[in-house]
Amino acid sequence: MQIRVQSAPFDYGTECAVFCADRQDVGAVVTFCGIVRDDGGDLQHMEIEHYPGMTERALTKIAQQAQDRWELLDCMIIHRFGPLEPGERIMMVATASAHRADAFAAADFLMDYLKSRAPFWKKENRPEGSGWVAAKDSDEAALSRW
Amino acid sequence: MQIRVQSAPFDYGTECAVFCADRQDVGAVVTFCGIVRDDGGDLQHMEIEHYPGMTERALTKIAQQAQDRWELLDCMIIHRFGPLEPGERIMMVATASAHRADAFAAADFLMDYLKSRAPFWKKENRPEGSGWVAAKDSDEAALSRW
Amino acid sequence: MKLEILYFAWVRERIGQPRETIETDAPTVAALVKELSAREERYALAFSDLSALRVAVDQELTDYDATLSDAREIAFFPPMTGG
Amino acid sequence: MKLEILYFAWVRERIGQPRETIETDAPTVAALVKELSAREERYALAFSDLSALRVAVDQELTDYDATLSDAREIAFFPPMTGG
Repeated sequence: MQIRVQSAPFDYGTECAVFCADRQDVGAVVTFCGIVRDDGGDLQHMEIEHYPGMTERALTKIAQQAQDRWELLDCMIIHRFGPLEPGERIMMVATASAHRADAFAAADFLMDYLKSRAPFWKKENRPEGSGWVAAKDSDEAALSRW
Repeated sequence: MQIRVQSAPFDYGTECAVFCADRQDVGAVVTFCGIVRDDGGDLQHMEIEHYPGMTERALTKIAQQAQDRWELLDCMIIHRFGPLEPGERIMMVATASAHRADAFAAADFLMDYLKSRAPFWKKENRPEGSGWVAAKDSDEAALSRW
Repeated sequence: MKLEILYFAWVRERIGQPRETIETDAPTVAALVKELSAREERYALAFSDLSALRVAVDQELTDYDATLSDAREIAFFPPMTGG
Repeated sequence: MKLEILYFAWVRERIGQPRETIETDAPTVAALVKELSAREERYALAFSDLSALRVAVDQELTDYDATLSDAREIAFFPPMTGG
């Protein structure tokens, strides 16, 4: 299990490759990558604030829940904070299992939980001003699936 | 949309990186990678047979169904055939969307359908002999989720 | 009519060849299976449990009731195991 | 007792500082919120809609009923938007 909270960029492709290298017990790997999306075409940059200390605790707890619940051989969460440009990778999760159903469910679960239960907040900067991204009711509702 | 059926190895990490490069409309990328798993510890190699012509048609149809059903900005399927060693990457799918729910559902759907509806057959070679991998009832049952 | 028949995986192994061209008047897949099974023991053996087989007509999955008019290529194989 | 209070995102902006150490006898989070709100307008404003806020005691999410005995660090912030 690997949890990384960092301001530095990470290389999604390299992380995917390393995550599933040299293992013969893994049959299925699922990865998710979140990217700074420029909805309106005028996003200048995004700023991600987090709660150092609690962030690592929350992510570790979420990853442990996933490992308790599904048959995972490995799982990884990387999440950035600080300023990010449109198109930059914000975060990724990866899960490895013998079977695809566990790898998919665990990755989906990790994403739902870290959306609403990991202490990150996003601020978008546009020419007309800056504003905090509001949490979506649908994200909170998604937790009831698990 | 990209469909590749090939005997040559592919580089999972590179494909992941290229798939989500230089896009500012994509918020979520999900990838799945299937790996030759050595259950019993004595798998010598796997041989994947396919039906040239029908394979490409079936994969294209499955990818189109995913695109009709979810809001995808892109999707990709790579599937190998021929001999593979334990630990080698058999296939991958990747989906890109503005939102994570669509990317996850579409990737999960692609995997369920190509498990049971794309004309591939796996033969395992072990010291005690070789045998065709039997389709699982659970794989057929998984289709009813969609 | 002339039909191209393809066999995959253990069906190919039981029949002993990957493909053959045959001349037939079978109106449906079921009739074709019956005709082939009557030919030789290896066909009868391969087609002994139809529920364990899948069939494609012109590269589209179908069932044993499927008509063969205009068909060019029929394939028989076990349930698929992709992914 | 001495408590470290942390504010994040727009709560931090409204309060005007990321953290502060206070001396309080508040037995619960709710009592602490009431005490802070009575202090100055900027606190009252930040805490005006508690349903829009989340609270963590010693880095664990909790609710306003949570007791503060043995607590060292209390954080207030909006609903999280990770991922």
